[in-house]
Amino acid sequence: MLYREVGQYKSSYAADMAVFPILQDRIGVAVILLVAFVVLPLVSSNFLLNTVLIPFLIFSLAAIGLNLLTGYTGLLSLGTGAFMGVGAYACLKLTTFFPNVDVIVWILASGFVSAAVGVLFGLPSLRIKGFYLAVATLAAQFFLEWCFIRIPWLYNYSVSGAIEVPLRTFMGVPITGPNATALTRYLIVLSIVVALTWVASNLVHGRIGRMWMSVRDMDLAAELIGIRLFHAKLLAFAVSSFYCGVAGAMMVFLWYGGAEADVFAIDQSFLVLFMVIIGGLGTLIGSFFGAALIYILPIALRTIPSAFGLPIRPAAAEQLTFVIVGALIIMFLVVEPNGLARLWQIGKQKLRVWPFPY
Amino acid sequence: MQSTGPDLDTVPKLLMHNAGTLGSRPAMRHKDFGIWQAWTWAQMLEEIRALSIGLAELGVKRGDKFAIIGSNRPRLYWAMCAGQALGAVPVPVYADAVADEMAYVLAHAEVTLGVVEDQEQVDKLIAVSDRLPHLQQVIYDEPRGLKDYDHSRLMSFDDVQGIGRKKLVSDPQCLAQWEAGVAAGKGSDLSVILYTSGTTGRSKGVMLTFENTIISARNANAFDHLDQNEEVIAYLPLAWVGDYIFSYVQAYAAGYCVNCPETPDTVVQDRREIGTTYAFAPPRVYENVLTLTTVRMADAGWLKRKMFDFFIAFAGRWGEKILDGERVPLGVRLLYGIGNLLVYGPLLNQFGLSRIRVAYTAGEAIGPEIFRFWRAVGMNLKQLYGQTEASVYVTAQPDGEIHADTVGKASPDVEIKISDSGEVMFRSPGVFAGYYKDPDKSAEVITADGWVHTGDAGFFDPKSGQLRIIDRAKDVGRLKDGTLFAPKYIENKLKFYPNIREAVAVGADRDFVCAMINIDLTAVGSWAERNGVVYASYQELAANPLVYDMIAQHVDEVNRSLADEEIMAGAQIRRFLILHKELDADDGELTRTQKLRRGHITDRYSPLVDAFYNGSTTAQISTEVTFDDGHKGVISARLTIREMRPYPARVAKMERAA
Amino acid sequence: MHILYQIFVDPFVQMGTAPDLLVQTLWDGLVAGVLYALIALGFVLIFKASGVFNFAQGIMVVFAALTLVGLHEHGVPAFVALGLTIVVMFVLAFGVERLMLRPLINQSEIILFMATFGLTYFLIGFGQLVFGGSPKVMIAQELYLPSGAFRLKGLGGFVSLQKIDIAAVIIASIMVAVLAVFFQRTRIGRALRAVADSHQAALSVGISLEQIWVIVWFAAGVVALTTGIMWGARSEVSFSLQIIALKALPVLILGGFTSIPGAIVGGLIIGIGEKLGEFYWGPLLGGGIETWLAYVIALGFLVFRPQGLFGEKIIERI
Amino acid sequence: MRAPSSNEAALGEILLAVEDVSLSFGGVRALAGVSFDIRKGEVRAIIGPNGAGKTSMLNVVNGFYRPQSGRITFKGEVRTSMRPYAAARGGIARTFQNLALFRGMTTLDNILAGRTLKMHRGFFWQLLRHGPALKEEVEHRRRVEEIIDFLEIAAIRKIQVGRLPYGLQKRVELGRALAMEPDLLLLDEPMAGMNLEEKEDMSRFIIDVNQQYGTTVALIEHDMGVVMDLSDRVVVLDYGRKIADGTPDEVKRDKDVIRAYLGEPQ
Repeated sequence: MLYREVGQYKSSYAADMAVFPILQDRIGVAVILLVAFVVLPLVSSNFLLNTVLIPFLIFSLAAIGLNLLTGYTGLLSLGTGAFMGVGAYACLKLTTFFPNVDVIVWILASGFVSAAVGVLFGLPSLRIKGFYLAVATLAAQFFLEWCFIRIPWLYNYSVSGAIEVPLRTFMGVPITGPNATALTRYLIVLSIVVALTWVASNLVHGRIGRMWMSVRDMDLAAELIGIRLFHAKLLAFAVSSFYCGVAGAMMVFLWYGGAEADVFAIDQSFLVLFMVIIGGLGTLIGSFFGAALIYILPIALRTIPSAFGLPIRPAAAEQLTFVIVGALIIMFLVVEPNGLARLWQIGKQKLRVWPFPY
Repeated sequence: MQSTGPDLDTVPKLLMHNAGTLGSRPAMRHKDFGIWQAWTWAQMLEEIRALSIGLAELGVKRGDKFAIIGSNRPRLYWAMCAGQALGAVPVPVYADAVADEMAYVLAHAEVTLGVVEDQEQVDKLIAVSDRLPHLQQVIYDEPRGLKDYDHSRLMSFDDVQGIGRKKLVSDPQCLAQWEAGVAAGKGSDLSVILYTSGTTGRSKGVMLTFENTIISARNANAFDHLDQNEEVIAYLPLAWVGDYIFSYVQAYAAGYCVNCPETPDTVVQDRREIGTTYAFAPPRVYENVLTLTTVRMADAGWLKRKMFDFFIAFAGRWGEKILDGERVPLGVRLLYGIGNLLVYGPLLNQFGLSRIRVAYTAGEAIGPEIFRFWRAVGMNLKQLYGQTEASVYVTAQPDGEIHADTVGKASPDVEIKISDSGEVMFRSPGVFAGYYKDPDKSAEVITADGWVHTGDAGFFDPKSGQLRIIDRAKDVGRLKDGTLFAPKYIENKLKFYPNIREAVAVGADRDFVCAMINIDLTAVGSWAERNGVVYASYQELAANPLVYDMIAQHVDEVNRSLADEEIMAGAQIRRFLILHKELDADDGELTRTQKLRRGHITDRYSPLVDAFYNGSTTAQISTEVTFDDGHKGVISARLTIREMRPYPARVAKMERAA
Repeated sequence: MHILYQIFVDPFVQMGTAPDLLVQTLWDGLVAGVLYALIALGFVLIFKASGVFNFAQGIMVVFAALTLVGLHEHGVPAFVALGLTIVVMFVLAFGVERLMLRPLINQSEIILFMATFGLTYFLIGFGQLVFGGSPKVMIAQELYLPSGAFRLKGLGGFVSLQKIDIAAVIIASIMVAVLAVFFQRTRIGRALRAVADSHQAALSVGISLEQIWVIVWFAAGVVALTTGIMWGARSEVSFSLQIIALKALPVLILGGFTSIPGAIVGGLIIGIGEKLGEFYWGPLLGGGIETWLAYVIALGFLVFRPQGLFGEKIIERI
Repeated sequence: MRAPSSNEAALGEILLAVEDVSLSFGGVRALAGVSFDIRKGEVRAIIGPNGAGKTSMLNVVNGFYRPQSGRITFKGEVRTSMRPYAAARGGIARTFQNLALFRGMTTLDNILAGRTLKMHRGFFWQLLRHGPALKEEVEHRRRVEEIIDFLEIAAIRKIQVGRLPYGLQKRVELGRALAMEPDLLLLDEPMAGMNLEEKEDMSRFIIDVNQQYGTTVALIEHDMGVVMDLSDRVVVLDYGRKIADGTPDEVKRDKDVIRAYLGEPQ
């Protein structure tokens, strides 16, 4: 209905292969970016930024990371939380060693550490796949979690055993630590997420994305067109872990401001996996949808009853959240196993062919 | 902006002019290899020049005839102009014609050269080469599959252009010589021979001069204010005069861009991508699109269907008034705006019609429902009446004076009169130069003082002052009791139902009128799906009693409307049957422009006609058919004849018919 | 050199010098392994019959135990509560089949896997909502389960065997035996095996797939209840158990996803392996390696024998 | 129609030689001492009854199976066992009996994936998808469009292949193999499950590929009519053994072949 595609013809392959070939989509993306960068900073309260927007963006990035591995390459991983943790601890160590280098650099650099660890634990993917590989990633999860607790060097021997985020400034403005404002942190997180999403989109729309999807859809055929499965899989592990690592570093440095090892426990892995599946495997936009639903839904469930003046015990609210989220996951899978992104696509397709049904 | 001037009296001259004035604007686009390849006027001149000089090197000279065979692709259009620049005359041929049909035209036109699309056409020419003594050279666009062919008389388009380009480099005089050749062309020169696939007998070669076509084209451009900003899509057969004028001469005269679709199957998608502003189509196209709309909407959800029906009905009431700029209440305008957002706009957009400024229907009568539908949703659809012999334009409807049942007023510079026998006659600058190698026939059609017999019976509508066409003059007959019998008039009424694709009415010199009907497989197939009717073939569906019931209802409604008209009331349909196969041009039942070849059909189906009038309730028929790949077979069937009850003639409410 | 000594020599010296500790560790490992095996067993049942990688098996253990204790807390007599819990597990199996498996039929395995995640969440929330979130004590005595310990002297010290552990091993053995008989001898059991081989084959012998799903999920539920009672009696009934339930995964890797003997042997290897590892090598790494050792053992296996101990060699055909 | 080419092909040099190859799975013997060669520019058919080892033979040739004994020489190099990707790098492309498309990807992406080996822009440029990486994508897209045009699948270029009818999927798979610009094209029952019209189209494509690009083709086919029409030479396998090798006419008259196909008269 809103799509008016008459006259949108492509006279070059570059235009035809663009990520958003339809004008209306490009306008939509521009509007979203405008809202995210200009409107939301103007109207959002600290509460909204801290409890909704910042975590939503961070989880979206983690979900993109896992989606590159699970959705695009078809390798199931249950170690997301640990890879996020690697990013967080790596960032702490890096900024401790080089306090004068901007922390944003270290947030991004910590992704590389995570990528290296990811490759290490991706090695078994040479021989195993499917659920077997999932169990291998569990090994990574539990081993790394153990490292976070048992190796005091990682958390700078702090008494609490937790990461304590130091104050770091960028051109005089505090960006991490207790003095950093929510708005500053939001804008940094947003910029990083937007940039990395763009990069991920570039990757999946090009040769590498096709390579991954080939491995996912039919690994034997992929090998027979000359793709080295091992390389493709390890690359997916590396890139995926990079994203998760950056997300983890942002989580501690730009959101929590400090964290213990249990933040990166297996629950976090599952949470991100939910986001990816509910959002839609193999779609970037689905990662955002999934993060929104899985992260924001519980918040809404907690706040809505009190907003209507219904007294509800915090514990009961939490338990109810579990029930509802669990039921919703099953319901979503029943209604649309391909996730919210698929629903979105169907809706978009409906709008494109409107008024016709197909 | 029009490219006018007395010195611009040939198409090649227009090309050179446009290359100079519109150099960087797009002249043609072609969706090929997945994207729209474009040529500016300057680039197109270069391409055409190279080809033209290459052709000259191959021996093409002034007065030669050369064939153009294939679908709408830039290179075939270029070949026309390249030949014309040398003074040679293009003879476009229907690409889907079988080799045998093609052989007649090519032999008659004495073509010395063929420019063809691909292997398929090359094969056809090779198959009949012994009947084409003049043919010396064949040039093909698409090299695929032709690698191992004997290339002694075969050459690729690229190679010919290569020869031309080499010559341009090696011979400094060449360019000037070529340009001098173009300048030597005159408006009165023969520019093209278009073979009309007549509904009777062999086709005739209509000779048109540059003047004929260019003046007609300029008048048409001025009439609808067309300029270099138009986008059109070329999808009609190259051999049809409509395409020649509309996608070629008018484009050169106005300087607008012609777009060639990727394949014939992707025209709708391609039109949508380009967003054409000016369109020209036979009623069948508008009808098919409407049928598609109806069929697809039938599958929509309940709410959406209701909404669609509501807004379409609303548009039926007000849309045309709004389009014609009449005053309507504000509420209506508002609701129409909402309708435009929800239904009309998206609908036109789906079919790539939202940027249309002017769309014409021509060639045949269009169903008033169909015509009004498109106007109601906001597309400026108009009617025109034209002929190959007139370089298309005889009459056209000016903006704001649109009627479903007339074909408009005389086009600029055209005079029209109705002969005593009721035949429409015209005189104009577009009047053709005669039939090729057939002066007798030419003299028969063109009177000494320049009037042309159209062969159509018609009259001027007293209310609107516009021309109305009833039927082919020679087809209008009478029943035994003297009642007027205009078969096409009746057939058109039937064909306006989406379920009926084609109809043949018989009744001249008989006691009553009968009809043979072809169902529309898309519409009836979709109906069958919704109603759980199972069928394996067209034949089976056509014989289904439920389908018969449905068609009988349509026939009944047609009868009722005929009863309303004084002179037609006696010509109601008494008996009908549904044919077991689709009428097909490959079997000679239709012309290549999909018109009925009435005589041929009544011969072929004479057992059915006999059964109509000897009271049988069923009839056996065997017919030879030609399959897509050219081989022939026989299909036979026993068809049911359905009896209809006529309505008594009513006192005529003649407000429209008179 | 010292580190090599610590890794390769010292642990074995310790084993030799204090055999009582070695036996004690082996016994602890055996009991843990039996319980891992029981969880894995429930898992294998479901995977064999419905191809679902049931992530919720661990939580079903907790849920069953919680229901049992919860009902008893509300005044229901112990054995009535036990009966009711079995009914609850049946209702759960029925609900899962109706609301989850049936609508998701023909979906890819990862989708079904995710659905069991959803089930996990649901059961966690639901269990806590109904019975409260605080850890509970298993009603071991009411169910006439033994408590206390045998102290076996000898081996230069003594070995302590908890009676409940002995009971667990016995009950687990009975459970496995019953299941084996059930699979081998009964009509339903044969049907289940038919399903495991081919859904088509099962349909052709006239067994409803839906019924079979209910039965296997119910059977897995009963196994979970048994596991829950045993484990609960050893420690406490709380949702922290779910982490332990994840240990079933490496067990499955070792034993193969479809093999019941594999589940048992795998459970024992993992149980004993991680206890030995923790006790003798753990201190070298600062302790707590129990959390990940099982996975690393499984991973080591995977790389050398991807199809598991009892799985068939996979020949890929194209 | 294409009578003249078979003599020329017989003169072509040997592209691939299979010598005494044996392969078994557990106790099941799939191939027993099979030897034959494929010459440059020819269309070579491998035929035989079900279970004759035809597909196994192709799997050995492109490195998917490792033969227990025997020798394979490709382009003059001995390769007893090579990984499938190495075979692909060497210029062997392949289609499958039961389709092995990337179902979640569009026709275009499937065929573009076939170009992976020809694309060299590194990871960094891929991150940006601008500049050289985009230029490379565009170049290969152009090449892919030629294949799309060649196979007449323009109308489905942006449709997910999983949703296409079987006959078209077969065509896309051929397109993906062609995108690799192989020296040797292995086709495993390219016409299985097709109707007459689709078979005719596919035959035309195979002939065109062979003639226009000079690609050497080795195909497994059941339809004897197709085999006789298309191929220059035929090798016949039965129970993992070669029982005949020669021109279609020679093979057609061979007694062992007739026996294998019609069963042994008792």
